[in-house]
Amino acid sequence: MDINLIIFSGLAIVMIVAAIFAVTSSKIMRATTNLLFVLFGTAGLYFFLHYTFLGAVQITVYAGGIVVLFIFAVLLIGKGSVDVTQTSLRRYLAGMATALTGMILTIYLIGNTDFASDKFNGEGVAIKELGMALMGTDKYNYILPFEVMSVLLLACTVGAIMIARKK
Amino acid sequence: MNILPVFIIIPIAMLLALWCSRNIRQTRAVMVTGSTLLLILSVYLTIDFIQLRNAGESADMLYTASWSWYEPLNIAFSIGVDGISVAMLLLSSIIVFTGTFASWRLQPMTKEFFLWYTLLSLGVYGFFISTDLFTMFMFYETALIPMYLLIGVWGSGRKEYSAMKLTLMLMGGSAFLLMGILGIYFGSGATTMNIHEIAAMNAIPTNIQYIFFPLTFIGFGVLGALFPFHTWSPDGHACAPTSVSMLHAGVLMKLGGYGCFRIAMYLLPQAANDLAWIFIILTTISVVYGALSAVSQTDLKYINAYSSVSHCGLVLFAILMMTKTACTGAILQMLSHGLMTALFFALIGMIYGRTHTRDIRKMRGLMKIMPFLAVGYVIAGLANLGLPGFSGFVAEMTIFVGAFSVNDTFHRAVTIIACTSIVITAVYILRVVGRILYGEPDNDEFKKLSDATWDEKFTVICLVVCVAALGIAPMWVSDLVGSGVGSILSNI
Amino acid sequence: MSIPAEYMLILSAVLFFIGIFGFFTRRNLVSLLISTELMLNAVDINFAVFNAYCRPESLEGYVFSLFGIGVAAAETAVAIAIIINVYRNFHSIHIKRLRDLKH
Amino acid sequence: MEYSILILALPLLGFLTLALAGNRMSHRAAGITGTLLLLAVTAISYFTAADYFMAGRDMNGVFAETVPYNFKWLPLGEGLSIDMGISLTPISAMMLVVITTVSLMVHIYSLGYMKGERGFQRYYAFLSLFTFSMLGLVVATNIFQMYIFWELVGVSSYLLIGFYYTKPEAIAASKKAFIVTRFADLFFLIGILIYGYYTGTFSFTPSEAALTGAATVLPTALLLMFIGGAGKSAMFPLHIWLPDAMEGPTPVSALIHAATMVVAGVFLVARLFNLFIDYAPETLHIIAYAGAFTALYAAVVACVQTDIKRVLAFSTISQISFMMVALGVCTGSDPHAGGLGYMASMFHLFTHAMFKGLLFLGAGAIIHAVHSNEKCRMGGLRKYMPITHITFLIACLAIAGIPPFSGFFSKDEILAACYEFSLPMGIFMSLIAALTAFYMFRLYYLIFWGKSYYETELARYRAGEIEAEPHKPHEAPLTMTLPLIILAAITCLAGFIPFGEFISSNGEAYTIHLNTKVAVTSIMLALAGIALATAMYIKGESRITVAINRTLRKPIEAAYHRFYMDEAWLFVTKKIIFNCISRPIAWFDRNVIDATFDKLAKITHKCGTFVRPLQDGNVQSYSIFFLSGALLIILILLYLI
Repeated sequence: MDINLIIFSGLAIVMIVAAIFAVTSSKIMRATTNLLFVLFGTAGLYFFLHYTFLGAVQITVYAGGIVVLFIFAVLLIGKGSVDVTQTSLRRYLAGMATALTGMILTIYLIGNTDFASDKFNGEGVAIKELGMALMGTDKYNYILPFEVMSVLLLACTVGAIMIARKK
Repeated sequence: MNILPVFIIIPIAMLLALWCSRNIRQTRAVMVTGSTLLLILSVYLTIDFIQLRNAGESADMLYTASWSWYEPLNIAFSIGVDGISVAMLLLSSIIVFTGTFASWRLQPMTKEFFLWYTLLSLGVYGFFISTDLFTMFMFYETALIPMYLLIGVWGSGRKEYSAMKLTLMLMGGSAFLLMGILGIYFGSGATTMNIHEIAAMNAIPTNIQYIFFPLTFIGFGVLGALFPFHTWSPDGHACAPTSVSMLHAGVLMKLGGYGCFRIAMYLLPQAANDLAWIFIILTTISVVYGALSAVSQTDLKYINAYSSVSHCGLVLFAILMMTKTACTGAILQMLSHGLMTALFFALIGMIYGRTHTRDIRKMRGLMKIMPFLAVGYVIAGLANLGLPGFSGFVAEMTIFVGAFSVNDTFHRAVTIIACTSIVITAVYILRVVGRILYGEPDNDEFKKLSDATWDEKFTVICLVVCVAALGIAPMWVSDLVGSGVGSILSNI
Repeated sequence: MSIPAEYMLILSAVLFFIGIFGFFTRRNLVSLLISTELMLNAVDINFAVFNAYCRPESLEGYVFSLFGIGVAAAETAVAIAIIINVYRNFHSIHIKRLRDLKH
Repeated sequence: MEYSILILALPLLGFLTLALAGNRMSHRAAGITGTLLLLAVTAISYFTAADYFMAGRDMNGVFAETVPYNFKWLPLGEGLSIDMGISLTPISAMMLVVITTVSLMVHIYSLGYMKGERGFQRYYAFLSLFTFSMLGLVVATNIFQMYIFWELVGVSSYLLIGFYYTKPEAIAASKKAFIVTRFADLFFLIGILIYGYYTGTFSFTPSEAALTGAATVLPTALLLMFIGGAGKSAMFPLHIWLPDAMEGPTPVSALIHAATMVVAGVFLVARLFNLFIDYAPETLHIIAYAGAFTALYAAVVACVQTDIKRVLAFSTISQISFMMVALGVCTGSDPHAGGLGYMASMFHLFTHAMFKGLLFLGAGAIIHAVHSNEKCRMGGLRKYMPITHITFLIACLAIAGIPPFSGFFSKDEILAACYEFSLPMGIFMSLIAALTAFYMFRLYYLIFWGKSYYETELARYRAGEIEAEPHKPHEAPLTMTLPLIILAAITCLAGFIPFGEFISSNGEAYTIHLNTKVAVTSIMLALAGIALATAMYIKGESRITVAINRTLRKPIEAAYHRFYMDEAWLFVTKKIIFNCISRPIAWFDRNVIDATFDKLAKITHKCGTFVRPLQDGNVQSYSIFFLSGALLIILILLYLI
């Protein structure tokens, strides 16, 4: 058995369990922590793909930034951070059923589809290449989205401040 | 120059002018000018039409024209009139004209009232001049919708309920109608929505006709107060303001009969022949049932509404007999009922405006208090129960003679049953007259009430003159509609 | 020897539907946000996986994931700002109480 | 005879003038306008009749039908059309004379009788309308025109009976009259429809071929038309409106319920006589039996009524039935062989119109004098009202059938016709004639003889038993007595008119000859009736009367209540039709049909309420539905692919 597969399986199990805890835990702090595990796991997956830069971004932005935001939010909210009332059983079951159906269906589809996914070369992406692509103006270059992203982030920052600001 | 579009242009101009009018004087001026113009126009049209016919114009439809306005679905604004539509246009003009005077003192929001009122008449005129299925349906809807607001806002009693009920039931009818129209259009495989061209093709398969004839007939029949789809009529009429009742009973209910004849029967002839018996039974029930219900009502407007059910039932009844005489009678009955009911509702409105009750048990001796209105009421009553010399008699007799000439036991039997309505009509009319007009006035408050004002007198006199004119000289109308009826019947 | 792409895809699908389940059943705004993050994350994984396995020579999936992370960050920032504000006004972030916008 | 249009035009003009401008006229002006117009109409009618009869017989020895006017009023397609016009036949000429004469008398009489009444102008307007419609009825060129005017007659009588519109009884009576006759008219209409369809025309005289084709349905059609006639002519059981109609002003009763409207049914049958004889002799006999029964019924009821106008009303019913019987007993169209009844009937119609008009007008004068209809307020009036007394007596003798008054001659012909038909019928009718003499003289004695109510009251007043001085009866003014005198004169002389010269069943001249046996019998019976009445009532109610009253209390009570016919009708109309049909239908309409639609609306509303939670604004729910939907679609697609 391939060592990669074993690591992957371990990672997958951790991620799934953490995700389940993340959505079922009644304490938000715990949920956030579990989310953090999932995010780390995702970064691990990126490493598997040799997308190291992506993995790094995942860890810094997601795990480092977003989760911190969550934690701040939870701290600020305080007692509201406990999800006291559980949803009604009916909706619980409905949600469960829908999600399971969807999941099974998707897995079924994935299993039955030929993605022509045999071109994996394990080389990853060179940072230079990535930098050229992000800043380039040619075909398959992403200067415009990149700039739009930056504007968006700016807008979000300003917006978040505006919203959260006390009157 | 085709003058028919003027029937649309004038109401639109009126709408604009009303929109701009600043006070009640201007509003009234616009209404009087507009409705007078319409009246003059329809009188001119009638005369011109008769002259053209006398000059030998033998086409089914005169003044025809067509403008395409939505090519992909072959929808066109095609217009044209035959004797029936001319008569109906004349009727509408008279009612719109008198209705204006009947709501002379209407408060509040006079301008808005007249806006909707004009929109309603726009729909009516448009319906009568159109020869295109879709355009007809569009105008039909235009005529129905303002009804909701007119009753719901300016009505009395349980107005919201009644307005809602009326609108819903009529809209239900429209839904059937729309299905019917689509069925006709697609069933015939036509590349036009013009009814005459569809009729000329005569290409609708019989089994499709069987489905869509009932739909179309019921669709229009709801408006024509076909049993058992008539229950909007009592409530709707009872709550509607005077001129709306007039217009509704006088003209709008005629749209039903007209549509049944012009669309349902004309375009779906085989089904009409084969399925007529079902509707004959229903209409016979309408006729007798409406009259019997009227006997035990205590609200003046309910009595009249049920009476309308009975009389409009007679219209549909006659149409279904499919003889020329009966159908001519049906058109005469539409005219006659339109005028008489308008007169009745006008009078009831005027009486109600004074006594603030329509309960016949609470009124007595009005003859002494308001002689003009009372005499008008007696005349309307006598006209309604078919007194010779008024229009009702002519129409009913034509219908009965025509219906009786269908030579089989079923038709004979239903004709005789329908005949009994003339006795029942006498009962409920005389009951009301005896109850509220005769006797000594016993309510002291009523003794102070005044008689009709000039505008009310004008309304009543206009209508009485029309009713009497139609009753004394029916031959010209009968000739006028005869040709139209003939050409439609030849297709059935 | 690499892991088959399907495994990755299945993993991401499972994560996605867990996120969906959470979104359906949780009653707390922050929990909803967490579920959303899970779903976004699953999507990012898919982008990366498809890029790596199907078209390794190009960068679309990669860049998309990158942007996805950026957008997620922005969205979370705004969302949390809103949540805090809501909490300040309602003293709760329980969605059942937040019905003022409905009417 | 183009001028004959004036016969219809003038009364109509009178009606329109008085109806539209009446309120601006003084009473006097209105009355005089109406009367003068009618005078002109009367003159023209007389002239027309004279002209018609003077024109002489045609080659067949009959007075041919003359049609000065006829135009198509309303074409009905398929060859049928309703025509309007003026047609003169012997009987319509005769009717013109009768109607205008009686109407003129009533017009003049009303000048005095109605003086000072509220709505005087309206009264004259209605009289003109009535005269117009009645004249239109008799000159009708076809059955449909007749029906049209028939309806107009109904309406104008409705208006006249309900003239005192503040009196509840008058309102009820007018309503009843209209509805009952309308009910009968329904049958008339159906009869006309059948007739029109099968013969292809509304004419009174369709072609031979058309008649042969319609021979099978003619009896039905004619019977139905007769029912219509029975309604107007107050035949049992449709007679109930007539006694009540006495609520109208008395001159109106004289005009409508004695001389004109009520004979419309007789006129109808007479106008259709040829059809009856040729195609439906059986129907004629039905008419005869119906008439005979009505005659008996009405005569019996008349014997015990206390309201003098009611007595006259029932006497009218009885006399009309005589005319009907006379028509009904005809078996052929030759007056010498079975057709005598036709002439007799018309003759009786003529004489009866005069003397019954006289009786009613006399009764009006009496009521005018004592201000009551009840016999107990009368008695001994002969001293106070000599002219009325004499004229009333003449009329009573005429109706009782005493020569030389007109009633004798006409009634004798009727009885002769009855004997010709069958002996039982003859005897039956003779007995009713005797009964007629009895009740008329009972009435006469009760009014003019016996103890005077006025004197009794006066005595009591003098003795201080009552406060108010009683009103002294007085003779009527000249406007009222003049018509009485004229009618009395006609009644005395009319019997000697050679009526058969003008009118007979086949149109040929027929010389009236008295059948001695019948005449003697009927005179004896009439005298016996009068003698009995004299014995019983000359001094008020004698001991015999009281004794009879006591022994026959139950039957008399029943007869007084007209054998409960009104109650029976009331039961049918009120209880059955109104309460058991109309009410339930109204209820059904509100609570079943309407409720169904309301329920539909409610169900729609319920459905709306049911699906409303799906749109509750909860994003979670939305998303569940969204996802489920999407999954469903995917599943379906998968299944399809």
